[in-house]
Amino acid sequence: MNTLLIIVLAPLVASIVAGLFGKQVGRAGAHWVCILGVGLAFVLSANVLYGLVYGGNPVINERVYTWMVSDGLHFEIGFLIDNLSALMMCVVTFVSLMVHIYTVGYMHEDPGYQRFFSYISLFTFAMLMLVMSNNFLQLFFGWELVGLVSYLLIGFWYKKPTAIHANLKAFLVNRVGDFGFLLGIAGIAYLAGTLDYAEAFAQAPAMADQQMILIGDWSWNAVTVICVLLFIGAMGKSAQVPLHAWLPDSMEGPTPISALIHAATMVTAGIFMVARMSPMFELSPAALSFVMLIGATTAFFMGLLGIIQNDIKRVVAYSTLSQLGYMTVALGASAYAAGIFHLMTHAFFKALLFLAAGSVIIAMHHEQDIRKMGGLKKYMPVTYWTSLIGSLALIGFPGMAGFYSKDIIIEAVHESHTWGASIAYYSVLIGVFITAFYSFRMFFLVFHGKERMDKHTREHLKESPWVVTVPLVLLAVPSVIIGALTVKSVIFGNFFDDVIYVHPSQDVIGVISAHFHSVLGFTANSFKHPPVYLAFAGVAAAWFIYLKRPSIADNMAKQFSGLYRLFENKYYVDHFYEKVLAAGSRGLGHGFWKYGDEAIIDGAMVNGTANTIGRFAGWARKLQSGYLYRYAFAMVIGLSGLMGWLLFKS
Amino acid sequence: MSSVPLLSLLVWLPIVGALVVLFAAGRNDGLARILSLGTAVVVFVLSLGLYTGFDSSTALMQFEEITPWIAAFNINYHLGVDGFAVPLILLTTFTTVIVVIAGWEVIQKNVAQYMAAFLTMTGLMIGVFSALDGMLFYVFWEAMLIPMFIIIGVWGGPKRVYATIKFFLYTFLGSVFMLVALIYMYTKSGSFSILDFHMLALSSKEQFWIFLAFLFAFAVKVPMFPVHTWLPDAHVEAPTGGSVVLAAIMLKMGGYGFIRFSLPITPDASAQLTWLIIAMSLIAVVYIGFVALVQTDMKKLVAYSSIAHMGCVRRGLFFPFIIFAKGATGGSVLGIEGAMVQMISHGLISGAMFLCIGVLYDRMHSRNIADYGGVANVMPKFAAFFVFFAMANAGLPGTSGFVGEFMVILGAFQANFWFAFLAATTLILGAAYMLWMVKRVVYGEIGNDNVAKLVDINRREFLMLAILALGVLALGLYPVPLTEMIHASVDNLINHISSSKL
Amino acid sequence: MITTAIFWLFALVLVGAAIGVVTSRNPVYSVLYLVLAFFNSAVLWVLLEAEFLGIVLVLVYVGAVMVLFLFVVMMLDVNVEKVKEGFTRYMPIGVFVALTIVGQICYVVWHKKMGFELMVTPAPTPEGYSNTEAIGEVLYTQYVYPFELAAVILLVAIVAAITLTMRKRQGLKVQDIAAQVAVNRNDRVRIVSMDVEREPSTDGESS
Amino acid sequence: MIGLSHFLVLAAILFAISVAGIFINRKNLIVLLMCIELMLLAVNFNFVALSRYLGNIDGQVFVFFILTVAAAEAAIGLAILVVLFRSRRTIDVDKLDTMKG
Repeated sequence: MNTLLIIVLAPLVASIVAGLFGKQVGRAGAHWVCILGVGLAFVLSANVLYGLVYGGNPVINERVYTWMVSDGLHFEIGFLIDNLSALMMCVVTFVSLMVHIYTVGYMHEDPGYQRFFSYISLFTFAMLMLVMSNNFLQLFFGWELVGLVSYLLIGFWYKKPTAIHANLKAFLVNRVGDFGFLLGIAGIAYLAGTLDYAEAFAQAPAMADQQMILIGDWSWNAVTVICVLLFIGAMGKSAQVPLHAWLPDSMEGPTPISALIHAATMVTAGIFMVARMSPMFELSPAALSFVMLIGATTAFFMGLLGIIQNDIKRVVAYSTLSQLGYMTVALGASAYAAGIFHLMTHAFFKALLFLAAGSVIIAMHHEQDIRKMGGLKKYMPVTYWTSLIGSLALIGFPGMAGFYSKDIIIEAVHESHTWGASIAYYSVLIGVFITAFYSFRMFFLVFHGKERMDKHTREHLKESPWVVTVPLVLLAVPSVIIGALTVKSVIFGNFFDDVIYVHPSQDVIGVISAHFHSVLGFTANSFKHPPVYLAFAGVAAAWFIYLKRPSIADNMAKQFSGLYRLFENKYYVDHFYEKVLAAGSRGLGHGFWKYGDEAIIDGAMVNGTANTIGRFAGWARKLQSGYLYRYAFAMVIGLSGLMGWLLFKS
Repeated sequence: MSSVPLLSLLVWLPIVGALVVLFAAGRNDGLARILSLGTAVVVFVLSLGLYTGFDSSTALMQFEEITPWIAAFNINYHLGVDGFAVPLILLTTFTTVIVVIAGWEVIQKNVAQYMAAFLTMTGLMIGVFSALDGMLFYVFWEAMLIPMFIIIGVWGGPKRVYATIKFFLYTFLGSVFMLVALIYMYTKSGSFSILDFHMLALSSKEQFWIFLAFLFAFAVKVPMFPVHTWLPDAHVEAPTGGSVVLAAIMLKMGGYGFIRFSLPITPDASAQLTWLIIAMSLIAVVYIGFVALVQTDMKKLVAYSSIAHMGCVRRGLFFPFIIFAKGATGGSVLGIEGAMVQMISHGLISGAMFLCIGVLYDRMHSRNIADYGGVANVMPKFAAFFVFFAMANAGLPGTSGFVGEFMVILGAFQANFWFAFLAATTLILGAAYMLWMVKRVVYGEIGNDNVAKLVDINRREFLMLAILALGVLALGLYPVPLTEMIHASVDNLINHISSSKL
Repeated sequence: MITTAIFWLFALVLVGAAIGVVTSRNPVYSVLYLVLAFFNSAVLWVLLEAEFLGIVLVLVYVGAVMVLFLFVVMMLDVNVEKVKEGFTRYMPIGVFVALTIVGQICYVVWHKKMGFELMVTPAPTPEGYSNTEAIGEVLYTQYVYPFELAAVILLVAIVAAITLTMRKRQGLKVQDIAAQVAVNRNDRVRIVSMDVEREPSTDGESS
Repeated sequence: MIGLSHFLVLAAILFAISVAGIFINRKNLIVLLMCIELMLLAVNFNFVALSRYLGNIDGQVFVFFILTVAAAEAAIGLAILVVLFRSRRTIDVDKLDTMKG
């Protein structure tokens, strides 16, 4: 228990020290305290995982303190440490530690150095709270807190208009997701009467029969409603279509952030959450289909956009979107383990790619346009080789980390019978080609070919300092081996047996594992299936178009100008959000304010009453003409009227 | 219970203090400030006695004091508190300290009078929260308007006359109906005691009209759509301290009124008219949210956000009736407790927001969002607080703003999915208008030369914002002390209102 | 039957005179019509055996008040032509209201019959009965305080009328007796201390 | 036979004529004052007649007081009129609207 508290609190304390006492501890003090804090968390997390997997330690499910009790509902802060959360803890703290070290080099000239360290340590804390939670309340806490840190970090360079636009957008889009998520939690509290995972899941089968009346007599299966709501939260955080728009923009933040938050950890929170909720999702095929279709859409269409991006970070960002789509597809196919596995491998190689991109950006003096790069291979060997490893891992080159996870997902979707599985299968299959194409397009444009940068930049090109390259190398290692090393136990072993519940009829992993004999055999076997060839084809196509015959690219852009424009404008989704939703809200607000509040309520009702009284008084004032005889008339007429009334009354 | 008449002391000490400040230090500004701060702190410390001496296991009134006042009409000077009143009284005394600190250097004109007005108001507001006699309540309720009227009217902005008159007429109109209801119930029961009113048997028609009369009074205070328009005007024109008290405490009176009067006295009418309140508050969430989005004046924006947040309080208080109508009770406690927590939390957060805007206004003399930009460059400490409170206002978990809203949404889901759905849109809208403002005010390049000349907050400002920030965090991370205190009272109230009076 | 004849005669003249008051173009004629109306009324009052009031009406009203009216009318130079402007314009409403009132009262008197028809004409008072004495007996006993009050009202009216109309003309030389009486020595004599003049030799005796 | 009703109706006619007079005369304050006198006369008529028919002398005392007050009123009214004329050179009722609210 104390170990767990230290894991969580070490980054928090480090964050507070760096944030509130940044001036006192200085720059070096700030980064040391944060690195130590996160390092401690990593070491202890690794220990916890080791203890669970090899030491035979029992699953921990403990309460730290009771946050509140109301209406019989216990709101608690507590930890649930099983294989899933321990794995996540290790991934989070490891990537975070790498990013911390990398940041020392990447940010060393920035005036907000301490602030930055404080933020990323705070993020580590929040992410740990999220993954270690044993109840929905704390999950939501962590969920929102990572959103907050993400907001702060995207807007880290708060003078940049694009950055502060992006962070607002990110937060709001995430809020839309959180909106669904919160409703989902409320639904669980309603149906299960508890917010504790274990208790809620225990009641899940009972909930499966309940209906929830939405409008009139139109009722839905309660679990489906809740799962869809929860998944909306995941869509926000994990940037699934249509709540994906914030992620490419979030690249306005510093590169370490893109690596840590917007590639490796935070965006995968949605995947983690769905995997965590597997006992609920399994009960609702409709929700699973929904998940799978959303994932397939994201995987395919966002990958396409990666092809035409010219900003080095955006290419990686779109590939992240696409890979998140893969994970989501896996969840939809009930292959939760595959999703989590891909999450883990992706965390390593995507962080690696981002950090490598950052390294390139440092060398290029913060130039991010790949059209102005080229031939960097000879200047930056470490970055080159690590990037190559990252890219190969990403496209699923046999033997690399990404290969196993991605291949299993594709297999799983192939085996799945969930409604929509065939569409998803073709989406992810073509997605492999696209992934390979854009990854190597970027790779070739950056590291090979003509040197298109200006002279001044070229003269200053050099390999990044060790604080940058060491994390690259440290991340490259797992990017290569982690897949082969762990695939057997994580996917085909019993690693997730106690954590993830899969309905026997949907157990696609079980189907695949029937064919699994050894890692080597699996690798060899993959050559019988199309994905590997598609990946090679993608690389070859990229090589041909961008290195061999660069003119083809331009021709194609002209040939398919309509399509090109569609891609360039990101399917006009951002336009829709900005022009229709944002502007519409403002217009609506303006209308309500000017017409509702000012014209109707204040104008007609409030001041209107006052004016009516004033007008009436003005009219009555005229009676007070000052002519005595008129008063006399009034009296006389009144008198005769009164008399008449008295007379005729009886 | 205790031999010291603590409540009387809390009510009258600030008023006596105000008189002392007024007469002893009428011309000496420094002395006036110190005396006021002293009084405020003493009152706050005394009010802590309520917390320590409070027995949270019972819903009975505590610290009761009763003396005949106007014997002919059976009107008593009857004070007492339960779990609903104590947190609000603590909030009041706490806010007073903050307000006195906030006005320290800012107010240069008639300092003693300014401070005296606030102290008087504190006493009267504590009176409202602790009165158990209908007539006494009414007297405090009305008297409280006077200092506020003076504060806005004397130390307010350029359009203060319009704002004060609007404020006064709105609230006064509402409370006149309340008086009628009180007198009617007196004729029925022969007593003005609120506790007797609770037990008073009323026919459904009587309840209907009494409920409407109270609704008028409280809806204006809360303020409920569509009688909310006085609030933005009053806020904009009020001095910072006035805005803080207005937002932090005065708005809570409406909520408190619902809890103390409407719900227990007319449970059947409340159930009957719940749809109205809920509909209005749901309209308010969306409507007010959109209106807040386009405000160009920071204070107006926060004022509108206050309206939206108080809408959450109303929902929390009234949707239990929908749950009762389904024959269940689960979730109703969440609603009412959530409403209470939301009131306290909103007191802290909106107060802090207004203080932040006050800090900017003191330096630039503008509340216009367009006049700012890039404040973070020159005022980093301030920016941190500003972003923090904006986030708290948008209901970020870990801050107090989340707790109440969370409870209410959780409870509302048990009443009806769509209530929860619409209520939860506040998550999006609240974040949208707060953060858009943050973006335009705090972030970006330095907007203009005036911004470039800004200096960061001084120690006094840091102190008051830090205290509030700690309060907001503490309540967000560990709300148990608060919820424990109101538990018994909520249970009692639920018991009371879930059974029909007919 | 003679009383009937008298009543009708004087009543008709009275009504005619009243119409004359409101319709004549010249205010002087109006006043004279009014005088006529008062005379007729006085006769009718005598018919009702209110001799004292009849006499008082003639003496006080015709003798004093109407003369006052006449004075004022003649004193003020009123443009006769303009005075009657709008006469016809307001005629219809005037006549309408008048007829309404008459109709209403007639309705009360004749239609509703509030017991008026039962009031038979009382017998004439016996010989030696003095109406004046009867009034005096009540007036100085039962109504003595109102009587005093009436006297005060008259006094106030006199004072008021005088104050209102009194005019202080500028430049008029008037003795202010109060000021004369209130004078004291210091207002008139001033003692000045001054130095003794030099040149004693030529002073006094030489002239 | 002349009865009470004759006198009452006569008084009513007098009263109505004076009311009409007030309506009709817009330009001359003096005529208005005279109309008021006429009205009082009509009222007095009622008092006298009823006093006679009810055999109660109090009515006549009342008339006596009315005459007193009417005289006072006429005196003051005329005085005001004179002052008014002096300051405004007119007694046109339509121009006397300084009391306008």
